[in-house]
Amino acid sequence: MVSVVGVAVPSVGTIRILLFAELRERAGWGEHHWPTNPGCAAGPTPRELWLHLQLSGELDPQVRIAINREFADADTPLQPGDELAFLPPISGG
Amino acid sequence: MVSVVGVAVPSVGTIRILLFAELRERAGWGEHHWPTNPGCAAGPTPRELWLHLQLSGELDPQVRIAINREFADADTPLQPGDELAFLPPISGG
Amino acid sequence: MQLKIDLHSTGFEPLVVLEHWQQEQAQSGIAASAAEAQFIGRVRGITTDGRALEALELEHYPGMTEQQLERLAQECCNRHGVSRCLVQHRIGRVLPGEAIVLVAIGADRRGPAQRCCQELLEALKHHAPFWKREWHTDGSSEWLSGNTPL
Amino acid sequence: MQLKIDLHSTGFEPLVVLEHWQQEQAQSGIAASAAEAQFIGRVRGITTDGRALEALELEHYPGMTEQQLERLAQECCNRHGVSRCLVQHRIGRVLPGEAIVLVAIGADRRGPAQRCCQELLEALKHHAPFWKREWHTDGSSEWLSGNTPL
Repeated sequence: MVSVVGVAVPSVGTIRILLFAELRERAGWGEHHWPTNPGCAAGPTPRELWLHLQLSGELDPQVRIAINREFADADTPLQPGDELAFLPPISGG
Repeated sequence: MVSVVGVAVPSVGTIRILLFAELRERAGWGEHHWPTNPGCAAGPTPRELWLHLQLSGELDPQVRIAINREFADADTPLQPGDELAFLPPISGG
Repeated sequence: MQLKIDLHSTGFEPLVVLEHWQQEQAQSGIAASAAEAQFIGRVRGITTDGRALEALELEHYPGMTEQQLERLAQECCNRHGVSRCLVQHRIGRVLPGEAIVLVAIGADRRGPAQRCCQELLEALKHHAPFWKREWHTDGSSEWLSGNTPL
Repeated sequence: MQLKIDLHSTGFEPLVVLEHWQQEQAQSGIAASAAEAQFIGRVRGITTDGRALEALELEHYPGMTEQQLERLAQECCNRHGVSRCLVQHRIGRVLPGEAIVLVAIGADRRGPAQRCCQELLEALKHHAPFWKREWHTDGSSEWLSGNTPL
């Protein structure tokens, strides 16, 4: 697990993980690169990564998932090079 | 029945009658003063005046009535000094 | 409740009127509304039967129209608990593209502002005495017997 | 469909933006819409728990926020068959009274314009990644966990 500060360096061998707003402040980081296992057919899911990253117990159903900047299901297997974001409840407008 | 052109001269002894838009153009006049009968307790109703003025058969239910610039029922007895208006279907905004 | 209603016998620019209205309020020390819903209606370039429109004529009932607009606005604003209301309406001859009506509602919440703006527009379209006449390019004209569909 | 979406990292004046938008269209020979519905949202002077607000901070997800706004706008405008759509949204530190959001919809009929304006506002409030943090006068702050009630 590599913590990257500042501009992200896309890497085909890793999954870029982003946290926003309250989630970022609680975790103390905004971006991580998670190394993927080249031998593994199916990558980890956002729900699994949430636990691996010890972000706070089970994945809160209020937290939405974006994969490559599209809303996605928390159980979608991730691919190397994917950008995963955990989004706390939205409050725009 | 006195036809008045231009600025209206309010008169306590008469009912001022106004027509608008299509009704005015069909009738060929926009304003009349209808003399009231001092001996009569109850004045004429808008529905009765519509017939007296030969405005076109029975009072069309699409025509709305205003008495003293308030919407009113076609069967309200009018008083001397009242301003009565026959309003064709409204199309504002 | 801040209420401003005007009939314009010549063209008005909705955004300019809105800006003056907001400036007046700012100068009176009234904070801008958290939610403002606005509607601008303009004259279409074609008549209801699809021909080119030369102009629209808007007749009203002097005295009653103003009184009705004020009553409809008061009722609607009270019902929705909004704080500010601006209604501007053209009368006379209006050209294609020109504004006929502007309704702006300021409130503390978006729901009341939007609902009030919508309902007041319908109310004045149906209950404020205005009549539209379409003038065609050949000099003929026709009174409209109602509003365009919602 | 004419669509214009911008994120502003500094203050914007909704009426000025609207005027420029309309001028751009006029210069492109596009006739003004017969019906235009607009909504302006501004920062309240008090926090959700009733204290004085120093500022509101608006965080977003660069790339996804713009993409989502465009998708939500396209979907909503297609569904209602409207012809023009303007969405302006603040990011960064926003002061009480400043505009956060402007949605303007131009259409041929008032119904679609109003409904589209209302629905797009709700859509972006719930599905475009923005997060608000309230800053209090004592320097403390709090992330909001949702929107103000409708």
